[in-house]
Amino acid sequence: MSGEIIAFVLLSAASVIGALAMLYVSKVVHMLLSLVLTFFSLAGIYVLLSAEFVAVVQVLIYSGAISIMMIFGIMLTKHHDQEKHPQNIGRSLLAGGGVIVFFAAVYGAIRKVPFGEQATGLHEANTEQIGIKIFSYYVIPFEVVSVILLAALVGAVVLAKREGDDQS
Amino acid sequence: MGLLSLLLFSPMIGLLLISILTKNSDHKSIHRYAVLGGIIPLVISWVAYIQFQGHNQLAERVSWFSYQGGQQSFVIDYELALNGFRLALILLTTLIVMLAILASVKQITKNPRLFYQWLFVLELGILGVFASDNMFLFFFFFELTLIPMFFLIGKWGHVEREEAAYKYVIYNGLGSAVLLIAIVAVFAQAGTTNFEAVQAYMAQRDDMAFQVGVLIAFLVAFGVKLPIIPLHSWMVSVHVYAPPAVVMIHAGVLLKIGAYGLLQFGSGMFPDAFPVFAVTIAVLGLINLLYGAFLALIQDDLRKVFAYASVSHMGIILLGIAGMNTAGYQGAIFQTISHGLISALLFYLVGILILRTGTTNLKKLGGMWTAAPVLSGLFLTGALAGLGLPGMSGFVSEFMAFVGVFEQLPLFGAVGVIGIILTVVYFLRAILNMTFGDPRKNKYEKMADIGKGELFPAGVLVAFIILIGVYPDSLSQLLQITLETLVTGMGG
Amino acid sequence: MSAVPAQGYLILALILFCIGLFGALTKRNTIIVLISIELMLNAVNLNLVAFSKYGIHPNITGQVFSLFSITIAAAEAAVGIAILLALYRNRRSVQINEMDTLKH
Amino acid sequence: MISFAWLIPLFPLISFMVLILSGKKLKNASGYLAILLTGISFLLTIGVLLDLRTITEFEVIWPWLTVGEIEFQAGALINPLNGLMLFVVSFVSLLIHIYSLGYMGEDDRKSSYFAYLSLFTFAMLGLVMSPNLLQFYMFWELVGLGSFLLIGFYLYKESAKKAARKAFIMTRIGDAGLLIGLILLFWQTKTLSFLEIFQAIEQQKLAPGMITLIAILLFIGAVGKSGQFPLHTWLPDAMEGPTPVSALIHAATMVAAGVYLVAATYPLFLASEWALIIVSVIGAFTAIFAATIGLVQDDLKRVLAYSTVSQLGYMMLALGAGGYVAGVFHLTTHAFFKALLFLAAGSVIFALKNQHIKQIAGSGKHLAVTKWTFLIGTLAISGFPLLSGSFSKEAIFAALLEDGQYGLLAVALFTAFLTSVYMFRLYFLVFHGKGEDKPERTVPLCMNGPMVILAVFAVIAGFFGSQLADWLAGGQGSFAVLHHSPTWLIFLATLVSLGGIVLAYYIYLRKQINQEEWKETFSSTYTILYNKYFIDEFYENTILYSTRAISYLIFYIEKYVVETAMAFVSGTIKAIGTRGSRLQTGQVQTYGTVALLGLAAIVLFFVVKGGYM
Repeated sequence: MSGEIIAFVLLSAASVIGALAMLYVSKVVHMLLSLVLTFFSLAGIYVLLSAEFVAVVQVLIYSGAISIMMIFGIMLTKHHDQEKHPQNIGRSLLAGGGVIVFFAAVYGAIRKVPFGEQATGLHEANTEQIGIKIFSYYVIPFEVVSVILLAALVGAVVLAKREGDDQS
Repeated sequence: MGLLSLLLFSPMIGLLLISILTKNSDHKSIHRYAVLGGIIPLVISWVAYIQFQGHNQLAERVSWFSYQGGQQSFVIDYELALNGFRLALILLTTLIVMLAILASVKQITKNPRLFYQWLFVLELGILGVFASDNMFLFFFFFELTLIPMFFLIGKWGHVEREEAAYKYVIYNGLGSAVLLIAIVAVFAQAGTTNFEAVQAYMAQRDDMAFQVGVLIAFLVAFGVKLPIIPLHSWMVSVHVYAPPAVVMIHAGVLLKIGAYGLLQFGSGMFPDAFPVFAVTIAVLGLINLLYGAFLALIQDDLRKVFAYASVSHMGIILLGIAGMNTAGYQGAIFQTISHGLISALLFYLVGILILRTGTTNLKKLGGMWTAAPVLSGLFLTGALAGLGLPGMSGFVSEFMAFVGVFEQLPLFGAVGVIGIILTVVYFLRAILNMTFGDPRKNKYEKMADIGKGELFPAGVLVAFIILIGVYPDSLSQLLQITLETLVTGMGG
Repeated sequence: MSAVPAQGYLILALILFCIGLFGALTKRNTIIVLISIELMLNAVNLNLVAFSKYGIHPNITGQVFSLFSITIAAAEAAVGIAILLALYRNRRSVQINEMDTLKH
Repeated sequence: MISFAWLIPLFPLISFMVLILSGKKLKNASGYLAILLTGISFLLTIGVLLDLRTITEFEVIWPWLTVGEIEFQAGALINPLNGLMLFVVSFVSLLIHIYSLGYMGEDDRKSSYFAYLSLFTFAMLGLVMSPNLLQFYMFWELVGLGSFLLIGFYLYKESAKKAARKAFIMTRIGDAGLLIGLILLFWQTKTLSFLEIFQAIEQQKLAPGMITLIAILLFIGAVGKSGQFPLHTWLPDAMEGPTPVSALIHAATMVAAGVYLVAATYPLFLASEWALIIVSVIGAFTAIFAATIGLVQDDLKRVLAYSTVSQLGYMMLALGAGGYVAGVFHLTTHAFFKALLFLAAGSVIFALKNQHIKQIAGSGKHLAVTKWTFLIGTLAISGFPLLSGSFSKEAIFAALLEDGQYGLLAVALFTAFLTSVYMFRLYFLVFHGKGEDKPERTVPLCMNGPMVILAVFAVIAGFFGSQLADWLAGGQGSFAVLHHSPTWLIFLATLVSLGGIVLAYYIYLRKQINQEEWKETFSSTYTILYNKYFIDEFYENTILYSTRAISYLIFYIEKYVVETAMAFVSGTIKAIGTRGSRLQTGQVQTYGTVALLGLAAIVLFFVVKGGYM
């Protein structure tokens, strides 16, 4: 059993546990924190997949920015909120059933998918490779994404602004 | 864009013309534009008629999409084609819509702009139904007629208009659902929806059970439209509560989609299986004929009398179809056209009557002839045409339908002739009660007769009714080739 | 070198996606719903990255796209939170089952 | 000239169209226009008749309606029978147009009247020259339309409305039989042309049973049109129309169309023994049945109407007994004297404004021309020797004797006796008596003229019997034979006729036999006769009642069964709607769940089926 497998097992266990904890803890903040665990372990898995840059971005954006933002969201709203068990049990059962069917079907599919050889050169100068790809081949998508980010920024500001602020 | 597409989409011109006007523009100009918009399809349809006379065919085809599924390819194209029957129905449509617009000029005062917009959409739908050469387009346009009618009934009708509109939509919606299932079933089998291609496929596949099953579905779907008893109650309420101008189109053209569909889908696509239904259709036809006639006998509302008269007349179409021979089919087609003209005439007159008296209750009307001889005379003319007086179109169609049904099912024909007697009874009862009798009993003693301008549409309809009645070959020449294909497809 | 099969990563991604989906459909706090969606996006990213290494044509493009997707996710989270705040100001609640304006 | 025969009906048609389209603008000119155009038709007819002496048969046809390989045709067929009918129709019609000029002089719907009259003339002329049964049927119906319009001419009268409707419906019942018959015939012979049908019958292409069936069905049509029992009730009611109309339509022409139908399709009837028997029995029964009713009626026109019914029965009787010529002969003579009687009655009504014979009570004697012409008509119809009626009746008796129908012969003789009784009752009551009422108007020349002309024809028409037989034989062949009676039969017929006159004389003029006493003694018989055997009431209570009952039955089916089904359908749909709208919670998560379930279902389907189909 190589170290990679051990690492994979540990990291994936952590991420699944984090996700499941999100489902079953009762305090909203705890849910959020358990997901942060998931995000971190996913970053680790990215490293296993020779995607160091993505792993770092994952930590920065998910575990950092988004989680912080969510926490702000919770703080600004009802931060003492407790998630009781969902009252709409029927719907939960339905959703659960649907999810299980979906899971089973896709699982079956995954088992059948044939895979080729794994890439070898990805971890060498990973960031550089990504940079070259983005700034040569994917320039336009990159620019479009920047525009979207800008739009999202402006939109978020406008939406979050108090309505009375227009006058002042 | 070919002539057919031009014809098909010509109501859009009217629609655009009306839409350009603002909401506040005065009713007069709206009506004027609507009349203009109605003339355009009329003219184009006659151009198509002349073209058709030259070549005896008129078709258009644009590939739309196709895909592979298994070993079969599935094709749906934009296909328009005319044959004599369709052309006759298209001419009828453009004429009656035009006349309905003329009738609306006085009768529609509430938001005429929207009214005409819906009317043109309706015309587009009807033209599409009759011009399309495959089931897919047919269904598309078939559905397209549903929505405008709903609003035309629900918004501009009388008394229980909304109830009537909902009945209309529920029944026809269910009918369409059945139709769609059948169409999809055929499409999945044949991989095409083109009428001729499906016929060729079915002839070569020779799967009787499937064909019979699909035919039952078609019978139900078009039975709603025609309507076949007991699926008729929506139609009666539409006749009674829709505005007369709309009923002109409804009774004049829309009901004909049922007859057209039965012929085109039944005998046009399943010539081998269709004769299985001869007796069924004959029985249904008889029931329609007698049921409608008996009910028309005791109605107190003129519009109800005419509504049940329509039910009864549809029975003759069914009887003709049940004949499963040239004479029967031709009778059914003639009856389609003829009943279109006659019911348009009758409801046009009903519209005028409502303008004068505000009622169609036979108990309140009487002795009208003294005050309004021309209107009464026209009512009588319409009734006589309806009861199949020779020299008018109704007789020719009834005669041929009966000739057709007598070949194989003489007993049904003989019973059906009883219906003809009843037709006389109820038509005369209604019309004579209204027009004859003591003028002092007439509460509307001072009612104005039909005006000069109003005379024109009625005159046109009467002229066509008499033309077909006196010289039926004018219409039957147009139909011969169509009939040949319909009948020879059935193996003689 | 590695013995972890590609399927392992995909199944992990699938598990996370399903948990996210379930959370998004059943959780009552809007913020948690939002974050469940983030979890689903993360699962997708994992797929992308896994394919970038084990796909039929292993390629760096997978990683590039996961970057794009993370960016969009961030933007989405930001707008989501903004909407949430605006909503909270109006309704004093973040309970998703109280938000049924679609019905009316 | 004969090749233009098809033009004959067109002139009245033009007249009709001009008059109906011009409305009331033409006023008095309308009558003259109609007379002019009918006159042209009459002249053409004369021309055609002259040609017919050499050409016995002429047919011109055009395609009218193509049905696949079948072609229905329209056109004109002129043979001796048709030529004779053309003459009778156009001649009587012309005279009645002229007469109407006076009779309808003051009516402000005069142009409508003449329009209808022209329409009728057109239809009747078209009818008698039809080359095939289809065209025959069409004009047959159009004739009915003309009759309907004219009966209902006084449309403000409730009774006119009812009479018109009744006439149309009753004849339509007969027409239904005719229609069935002709369609059956069509499928048997693949043609409707008279000539081809006769050929087919000659070649014995039809099964005997089928021939009988078809003949009976055609006869039902004739029964309806000619007012034979049991469809006779419309004819007396039809007297609601203006009197000239009664003369033209309900005496001379249209009602004779039924007889003409039997005559025109005579080979068909000859081929079936049963059909002939039915025709003669119905004819005989109608003849005596109507005659008995005619005995007691008090309305001038109604008596004449029942007399018409009775005489038509005679004609049918003759045809049924193989007396082809006798039937047609009686049709012709009857057209003249019955038209004459009606016109004379019209003059009485015109002048006295009264048509109840007991109220008139002899006031008719102030109208000299009317009185004498009416007397001639009465004598003719009673079979007074040497007048037309005696010849044609005698031909009928002869035919019956020849055929060996002794029972029917007895009935016919007794009917002849009754005929002269009720006709002279009419004559004595109207023209002899106190006569207190002075005429309000004088009868103008345009009314007297036609009456005199008809009177002349009523006298002389009888002498042409054998010429008529030769004439008809030219076209039809073997069966056109005029039977001659043995002397004893002529003697008997004359005796019967005179006996009737004498009896009427003693009862109504000399009053030696008290009719009131008779009324007392046979009160129940009198009531039955006066009420026309309660046939109308019988129909009212059986057919009409049951029709209405069926209607209401269906009405309740409609109301409860169909409407319930309707309510069920719309209820189901509404229920689905309500249920469905509960899904519409407005909660995004629910929608998401439903979407997920859909996705799961599709994915599952794919997994299980391994793809589409």
